Amino acid sequence: MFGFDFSWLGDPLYQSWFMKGLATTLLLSVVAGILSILIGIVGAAILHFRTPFLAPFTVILIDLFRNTPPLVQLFFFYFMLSDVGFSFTDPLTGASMPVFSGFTCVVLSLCTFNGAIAIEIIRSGISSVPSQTVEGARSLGYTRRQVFLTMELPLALRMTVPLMTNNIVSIIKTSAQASLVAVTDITYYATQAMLETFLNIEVMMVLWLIYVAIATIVSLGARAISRAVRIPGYGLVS
Amino acid sequence: MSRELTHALIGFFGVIAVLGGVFLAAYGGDSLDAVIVLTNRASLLLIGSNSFDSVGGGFLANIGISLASMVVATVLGVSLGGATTAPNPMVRNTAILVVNLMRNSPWLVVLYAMLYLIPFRLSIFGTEYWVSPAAKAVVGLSVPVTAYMSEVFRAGIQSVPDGQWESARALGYRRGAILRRIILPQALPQMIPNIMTTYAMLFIGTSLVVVTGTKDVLSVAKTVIASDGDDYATAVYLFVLLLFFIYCYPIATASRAIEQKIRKAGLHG
Amino acid sequence: MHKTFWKMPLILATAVGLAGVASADQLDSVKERGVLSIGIKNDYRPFGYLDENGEVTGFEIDLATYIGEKIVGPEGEVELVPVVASNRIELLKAGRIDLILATLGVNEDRAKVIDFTEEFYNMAGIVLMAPNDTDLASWDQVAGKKLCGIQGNLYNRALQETYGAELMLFTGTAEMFSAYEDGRCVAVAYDGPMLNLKLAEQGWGEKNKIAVETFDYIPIAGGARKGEERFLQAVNEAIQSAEAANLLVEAEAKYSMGSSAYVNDRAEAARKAGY
Amino acid sequence: MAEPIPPIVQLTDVRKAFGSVEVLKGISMEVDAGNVVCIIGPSGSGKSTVLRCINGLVSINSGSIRVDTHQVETLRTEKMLVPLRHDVSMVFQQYNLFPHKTVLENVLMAPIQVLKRNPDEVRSLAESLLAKVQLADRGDAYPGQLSGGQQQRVAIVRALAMEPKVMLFDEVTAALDPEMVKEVLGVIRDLANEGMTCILVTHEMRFAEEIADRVYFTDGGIIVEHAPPKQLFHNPEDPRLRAFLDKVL
Repeated sequence: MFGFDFSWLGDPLYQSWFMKGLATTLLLSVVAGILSILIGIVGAAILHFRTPFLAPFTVILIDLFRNTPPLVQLFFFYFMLSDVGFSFTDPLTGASMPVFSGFTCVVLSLCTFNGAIAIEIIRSGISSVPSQTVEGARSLGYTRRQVFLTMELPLALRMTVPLMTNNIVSIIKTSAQASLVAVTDITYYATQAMLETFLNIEVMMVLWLIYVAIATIVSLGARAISRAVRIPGYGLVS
Repeated sequence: MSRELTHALIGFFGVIAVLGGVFLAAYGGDSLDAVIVLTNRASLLLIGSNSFDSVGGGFLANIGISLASMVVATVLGVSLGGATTAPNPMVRNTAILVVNLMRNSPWLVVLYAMLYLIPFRLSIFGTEYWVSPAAKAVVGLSVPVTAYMSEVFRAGIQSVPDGQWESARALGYRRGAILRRIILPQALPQMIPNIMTTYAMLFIGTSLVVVTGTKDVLSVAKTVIASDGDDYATAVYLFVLLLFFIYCYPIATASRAIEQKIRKAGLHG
Repeated sequence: MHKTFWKMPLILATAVGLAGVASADQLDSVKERGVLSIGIKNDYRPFGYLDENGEVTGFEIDLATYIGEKIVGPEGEVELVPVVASNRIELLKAGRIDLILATLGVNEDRAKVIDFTEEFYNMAGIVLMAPNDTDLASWDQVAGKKLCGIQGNLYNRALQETYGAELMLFTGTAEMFSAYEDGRCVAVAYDGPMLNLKLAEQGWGEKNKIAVETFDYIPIAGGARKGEERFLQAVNEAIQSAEAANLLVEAEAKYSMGSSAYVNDRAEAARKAGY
Repeated sequence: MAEPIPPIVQLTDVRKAFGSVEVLKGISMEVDAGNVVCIIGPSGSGKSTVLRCINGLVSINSGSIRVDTHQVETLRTEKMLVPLRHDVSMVFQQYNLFPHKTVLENVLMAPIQVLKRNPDEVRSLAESLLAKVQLADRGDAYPGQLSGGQQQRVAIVRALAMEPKVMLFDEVTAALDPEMVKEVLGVIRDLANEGMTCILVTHEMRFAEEIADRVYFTDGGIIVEHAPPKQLFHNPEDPRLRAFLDKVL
């Protein structure tokens, strides 16, 4: 068809490469996705309570990580952190090793960029909780902390499901940069397959389809979650 | 000075201070040497050539590629966004499907794919064209950004009340004229912050064109590191982070300020 | 508005339909344009790298300039396009470059998709660079060990499948050396000339050594698109003429590569053949 | 005896469904030139849909609508609808002025851009119409700077500038504060007295009684009863109409 050659898809070697790579990509996305939500919650709480010292520092970190490319952040973490002291000495061999593996660095770069975005998403959710709700709870004797944990945060999390989904999909897509620091995700193996088969277009098309499929499944799943947790009469933050 | 501006300045100088702190922590007593290396390579990183009298790439290439992609994505995004609100269900559903496909594509893979999908030499109507890696990067970046822009336009169009459509139709205007004369003039100011945010995101994405073989800032950075030695890699990457931050931060901050202004005007008007 | 949208794919389809890689004889079209595009390395000492002024220089760069002048003449232009191992063949096939002069090793798989020019250098294939106190002494010991390398290198598959090494492959040498220095891998498995030159750098030679020598020497040649007989012949003549003029012998000295019998012998042979 | 003049608007057994919901279940109605007709009824009874069908904003499923010489159900494209829009103008509950244009521009736009009329002529027409509704001095203001009543008067002027044969009013006072209702109704009264054919959907029963030549009562997508206002308001026959009037009067 159109002169394309997809026979390599039948080769068990390439099949096993793609499966191994897919597993890594999914693991990367799940770990970074969960962490980014946790970062979002903690960061939003710090900003919400205007925690001294931590709050301005969080603001600066958000500004830094949101406005620089995750790829450069990744290179920085991967190549530089050991230079500024993040390394340990292997007790067996006596060799100096970086604290963070390539996998960890990729997760780190996804967490900084998309975590910063997650903080802003949860914050926007909190700010769209009606002030009457908060006033009502306060007048019933709830402390600020209780109001945050029992009212504002749960409401914010539910209202921001669509935005959070976009952020998770963005993590899945951005995780492809793992291949550039020799982390064996699906893009890495695809590149290897491309170099062996010389069938660049075909391999890239398959790779593209796989990512679109994962992202679409996640989007559809999130839409179901969003419907399930939706509070009648409450809008969504977009 | 307004509170917003104060906050923006704290963020701006705070980040620069953080980057500077990392720089000093990494180099300690050798900081001056690293600064000298950076100074020598600054023109290469900024404009891709050794002196400031010619331009060959570097950070300027990222700016150029981002602007060109933005133009392409805006033109295509308007058409596609219009199509997602079209009355004809077949046109509408096709457009929505296309937008979702484009949105869910990873930028890096799209860039790789464009590298191989687009031939390097095209002959169109008998004239031969060289398709430079930069042109491919523009096409590749335009794919996801077109989807984002079409969403921005769709949201903007939908932010105008239905009554505007109805009264314009009652006055005898047709769909195209209503969009052009009535809807877009009202929707555009609403879209500006989203357009700016999308542009900032696109600009951050230009870091990925390193895989296309363009002389962008990251490719130059890698070459500089290969030539000057690994010792100065931290300095070079910090410099690149700084460049991206200085360019993107004002855009992001301004877009948020405009958004707040529009929201306030909406509450009072 | 949706009407314009429908026109777009149509226009694109028309453009793509009318497009195609030009099929005229390559030598004629290169001469006609007056531009010869050569894919070179710019991060690979001593074959092609940036000097202090940021100009690309090196063993293969000298050869590229010579060949270019032979083919497009002194008025013509030689466009040097930086390539890496993982994209050079694709760039050639797609017509972005006319010739590869980028440490291209000759092998059968590649010969299926491109034509090799005359071989002009004999490179120590893969060698292993490791810290001075390494236990690694032979290729049989690399099984299960993490080795840093470059995507698209000829020996990657052999290292993985024959010797069972665990490879971490990067797109550029800068990243490869960084990762090694940071301790992400126990050794670097890469082309001999480059690693030897790296050891000559300050700070590297004291701590590291070539732990395992190559199991294979590999001839280096240029690469051209398949089936362009006349172009290939012109390039081959230019290479031999360069050899006869001692260009490569001098380049070896100039870029501190030592003096190899291979290059000297080829220069002799070229002169005998009347170039 | 003179040949009777045919009604200027004539609806025959008009049916319309939105998806599976049938909103109009066979509406027939006649309006003579120069007459004022009011449509009353509970909300959701399809009153506004009738108006939207008359000027082609909503296409109908079956039946026929004739306005003057236009057979509305045959006009399938926006382009074919333009001559109809020239003859039938509409004023909306929410005014729907274009917020990014001044009052004068709102009035001038459509006659110049859609009807391709001479700008100078339109301008003098617009100015005299604005003067008639006591807004001559607000031509350069933006809609956002006007009160609701003023905006609605501008909307009426905008509709009149198309020089229509029929005017449709869709609950034009429903969004107004009580003190502004009067100024808008006054404008409509003047129009009716000048002989403009008007069809109003309204909740202002007293106004309907005073101004209408005939009143239609709709409920559940059909016309339950229609009669001259005195008879309809004071001698209602159908129990549904009686219940409705008990509630609103």
